[in-house]
Amino acid sequence: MIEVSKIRADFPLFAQPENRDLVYLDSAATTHRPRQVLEAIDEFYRRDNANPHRGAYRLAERATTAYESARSRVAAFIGAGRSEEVVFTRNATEAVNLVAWGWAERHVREGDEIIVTELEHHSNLVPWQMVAQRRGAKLRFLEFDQAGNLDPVQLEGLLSERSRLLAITQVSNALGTINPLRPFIDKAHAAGALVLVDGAQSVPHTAVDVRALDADFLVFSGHKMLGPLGIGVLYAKIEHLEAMEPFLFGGDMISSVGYHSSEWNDVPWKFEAGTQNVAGAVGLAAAMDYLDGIGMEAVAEHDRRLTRLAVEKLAPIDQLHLYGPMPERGPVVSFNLATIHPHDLATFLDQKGIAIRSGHHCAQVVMRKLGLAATARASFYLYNDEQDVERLVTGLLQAKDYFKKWL
Amino acid sequence: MIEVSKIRADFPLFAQPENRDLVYLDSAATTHRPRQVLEAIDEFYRRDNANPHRGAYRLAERATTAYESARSRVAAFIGAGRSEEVVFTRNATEAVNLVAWGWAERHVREGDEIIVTELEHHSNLVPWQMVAQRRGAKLRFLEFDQAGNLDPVQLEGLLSERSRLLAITQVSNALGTINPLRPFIDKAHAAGALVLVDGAQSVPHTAVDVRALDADFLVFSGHKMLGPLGIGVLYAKIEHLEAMEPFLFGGDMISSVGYHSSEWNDVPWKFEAGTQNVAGAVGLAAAMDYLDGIGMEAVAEHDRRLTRLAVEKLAPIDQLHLYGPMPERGPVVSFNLATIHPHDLATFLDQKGIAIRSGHHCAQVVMRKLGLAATARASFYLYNDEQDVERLVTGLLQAKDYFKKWL
Amino acid sequence: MALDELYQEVLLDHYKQPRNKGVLAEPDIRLELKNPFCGDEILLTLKMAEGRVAEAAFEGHGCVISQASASVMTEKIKGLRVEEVAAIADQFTHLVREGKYERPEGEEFDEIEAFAGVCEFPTRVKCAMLAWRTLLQGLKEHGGREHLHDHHAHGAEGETPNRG
Amino acid sequence: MALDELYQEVLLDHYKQPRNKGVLAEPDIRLELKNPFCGDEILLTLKMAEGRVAEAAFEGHGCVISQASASVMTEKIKGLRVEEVAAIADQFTHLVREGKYERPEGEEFDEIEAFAGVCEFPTRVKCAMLAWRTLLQGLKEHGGREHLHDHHAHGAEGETPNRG
Ligand SMILES: Cc1ncc(COP(=O)(O)O)c(C=O)c1O
Ligand SMILES: Cc1ncc(COP(=O)(O)O)c(C=O)c1O
Repeated sequence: MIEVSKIRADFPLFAQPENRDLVYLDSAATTHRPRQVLEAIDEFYRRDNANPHRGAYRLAERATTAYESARSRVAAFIGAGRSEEVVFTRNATEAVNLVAWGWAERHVREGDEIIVTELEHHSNLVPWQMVAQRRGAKLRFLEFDQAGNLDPVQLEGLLSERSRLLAITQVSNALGTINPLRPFIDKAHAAGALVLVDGAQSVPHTAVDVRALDADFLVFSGHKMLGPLGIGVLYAKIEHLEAMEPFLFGGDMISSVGYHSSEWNDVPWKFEAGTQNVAGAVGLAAAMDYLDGIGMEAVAEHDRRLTRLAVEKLAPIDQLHLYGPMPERGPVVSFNLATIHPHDLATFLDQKGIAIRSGHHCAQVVMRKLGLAATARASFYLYNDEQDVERLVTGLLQAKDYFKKWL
Repeated sequence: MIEVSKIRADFPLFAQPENRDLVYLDSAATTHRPRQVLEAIDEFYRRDNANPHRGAYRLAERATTAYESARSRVAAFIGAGRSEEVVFTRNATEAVNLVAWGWAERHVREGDEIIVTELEHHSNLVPWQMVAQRRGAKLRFLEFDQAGNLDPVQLEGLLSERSRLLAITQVSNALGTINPLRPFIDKAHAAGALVLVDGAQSVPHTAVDVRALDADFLVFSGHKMLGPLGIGVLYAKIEHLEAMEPFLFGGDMISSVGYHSSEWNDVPWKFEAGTQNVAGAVGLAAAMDYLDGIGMEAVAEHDRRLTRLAVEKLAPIDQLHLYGPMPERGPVVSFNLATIHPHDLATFLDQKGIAIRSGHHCAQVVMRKLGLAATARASFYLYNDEQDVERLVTGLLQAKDYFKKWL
Repeated sequence: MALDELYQEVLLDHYKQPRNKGVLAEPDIRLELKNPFCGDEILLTLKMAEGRVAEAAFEGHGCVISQASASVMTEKIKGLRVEEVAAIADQFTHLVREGKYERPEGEEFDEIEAFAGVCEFPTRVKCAMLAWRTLLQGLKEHGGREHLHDHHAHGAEGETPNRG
Repeated sequence: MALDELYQEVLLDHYKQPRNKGVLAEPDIRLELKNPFCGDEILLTLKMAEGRVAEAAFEGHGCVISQASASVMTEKIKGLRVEEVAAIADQFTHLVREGKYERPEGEEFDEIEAFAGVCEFPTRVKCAMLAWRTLLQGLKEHGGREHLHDHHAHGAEGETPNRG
């Protein structure tokens, strides 16, 4: 079991005077970083910094090694067969766009269909809207039910020989839905479609094995898993990477440049144009070391336990509406309290030192479907504990009292 | 005048045991960072970290303020009229690609022409090759002369009513050529073409004022100016930004998302998809503070002095061939020594603790034109001093001796 | 408590009984804006007469701050000339951003000053400004100037998931 | 001095008098590879006979390491079966990456072992490997397998700046 007090001691942000009282319940938006990650970044800049792949001197070699070792670290963390299957991007969003421009632009034709789920974050929806528009393809939606769950049988009804891709999140950032991916992926594959898994909310919280999943593409962000901002990952099966075109040109992604035409470098480098965020990659690798040091099983169990507790404590509150599947879900609890607008609720809780998210969570289709404009959302990670849940509950009760006359 | 020993004391990398003896002459590839920048990054993560623009709590507000203040800082540094004209990107390369996808894809038509100079880095050439190919447009090259200079009169010959864009570097990373931009920009504007200035090698070394230049677009990278990796800038006149489409979709760049279509956020945010590198932006702002603390005039003068000294000392070495304009140039000295391949030279110098760059410097058109496969390149910045130049000269003489029998 | 500075009685009144809620028929100005960071929306309709705001109404949903702000605004601008509206909007912006405010004559400004507490809650400034931003943009467009907001419309909103 | 480990006499000999330099006419295998990080190029041509390398030649430019490596390689692989070539290539890779090397019988491996010093210079491993990578890829393609290297060709090389 995770000893939260020991873990919190690793996170300098919680030790700052201005954050002493902070109950941080917005890790689904971004996490904080343990000193081990900050030190890895700093250490890179202080010792090994240079432009990788470019210099024939030792410092450059150290930078190259740092960068490529980080790639191998990421590959190992997600169970990729080879490190060349890992492309570093700016964030999960860019990783989806890389698949949209690099793969879909070549392989999706007029009349083809792309299936996305109604649960998707805008980052795994809007790029497909644009592909559909550019290519004359059709978007089809896998709908979620009352509880926020998807049904593999419904997927069967959507799949056809026109299906090119299924874009599906492993865990919904808005409702917490955990999609058991294998049946969805198998059905998509059986119909000849590829599958892109949005791992932004799953990779940080649970062991993900791309080969066990048989995912064609997996995207996630470093900053949601204790890593730095400015680094994300696209995993893709090597054969798909090799069938993709780059969409960012210049710098290291070429092997040869003439006046009017150029040749590309090998994968994955051909997708990494210009000087890359080496410190970001190094920091992400350090975050993975940190998580593995605790054990992803322990992390998952901790998150599960806190989430279950939160659902248990929130559900009985009068006029509190919980959204999403019960009780098993990712560490995300979306709700509304009476008719208090989530912003007003968030401002109130903030005054009590409790940071929650309010809004559409970049999932407006989910909101639309639920007939909501916004929800309040609390999300948990390994530095949260039972007390944080207690403080949230107390805060909510106080808020209800405070806004009584506004209702 | 710059006191280099005081400056070097700010750079932790030079204090590391493994780098004690280091003469770092590859700042044109990437620079090191003063502790002020590293501390700003660290401080952000330790105190203000959150996902900006997204939370209604104070921590998120601090993150938003940090990010948007960095944008204003950048705007001030380059003389932009308003901070909305600054888009954060991953690096200079991505910034060029944003103009290629966002602007050129809409405004360049079949038969139109894009003028690039033969001096361009691949990052300011390959994106235009691809635009030309996609749009059925033609690339025209502004050639450099024997000395490595461009001629505004030659530009006149290339300009026509078909000209849409001139892509021109302010300082060449391969030859050091400083292009006096105003006449080029004025002529391009007179013909109705816009101008993209590659400031990757100029913004770090000299005061650049986008309004004085009347540049339509300016790109540069943080890591070449003491800032972090993973952050770059596109400056664009607001009217051009507003006439541009985003090419990365998802996350914060939208204002509203439906099932099949979406609406974009305002500029510049509509170009910043997904969670941004806030720490990177904060670090870049700190780098600008650091540079302004010294004074860009002083930095420029220091670089000029060292470069002049290097040219003076290298020119007389027997069988040493210097490339590029003399003596005025950016802080970049490209050369070959006898028939020693630049890689072999770089390995030799590295053994003496001297880090130079060898290769084509991502400027294969320059190499081709000069009939070379590669050059050795030494580049300078504010932490270099006369001693570094002396060590380089001594190292070169030793190299010539060592490789005598190989020639 | 600082919260009470934000949630003043004046706002409560407007929030619970919004003035000018609805959509005017045949408006001279009609503009919908969204707060991209939270999804709050407002639809503003205005009728103009001789360079003055003759009627104003708003429709939308959002938090206390955005709704009360819209309600107060529609009341305050009625009968004013465009320049006067711009001046108040300017004052309001200063008020919610910096807490500073050059109070013009007249008690009709009491209700505007009730938003002074917003400046202590920077994340809520956008909520307070949404209605006013919509207003200013609507007036600008009405004045024949170009669209400021780059509406990227490549389809209709509000569709069902699997049309066609 | 470590440098002497890298720049051994054997390499000097091959660098100054490269063996099998040139381009074979009507080759069975013809492949050009570039080291994307430095621009070094090699054009390898091979003639095959009965599953063996009958003739090998290289053309190109580059540093001491890449040129000497290509020269030594073209000598060593002549007469060998494809599997034997692959085995040597494997050994060579280990050698220049890790300095480890299971020495097969025969003094013809002396010249290969002269590249042992490369492993101390990780930035130069790519130089040593360029010829061998080209060889392996050429053999693979010859064996009917698919292209490994994604050559993105959207035009001809070596043009003048302002054609047409
Ligand atoms: C002139 C010039 N332009 C563009 C770039 C690309 O910069 P980055 O690799 O940071 O994208 C560089 C740096 O290599 C450069 O020197
Ligand atoms: C499910 C999901 N997908 C994608 C993203 C986008 O991640 P990023 O903003 O790091 O690109 C997020 C985070 O907001 C998310 O929760």
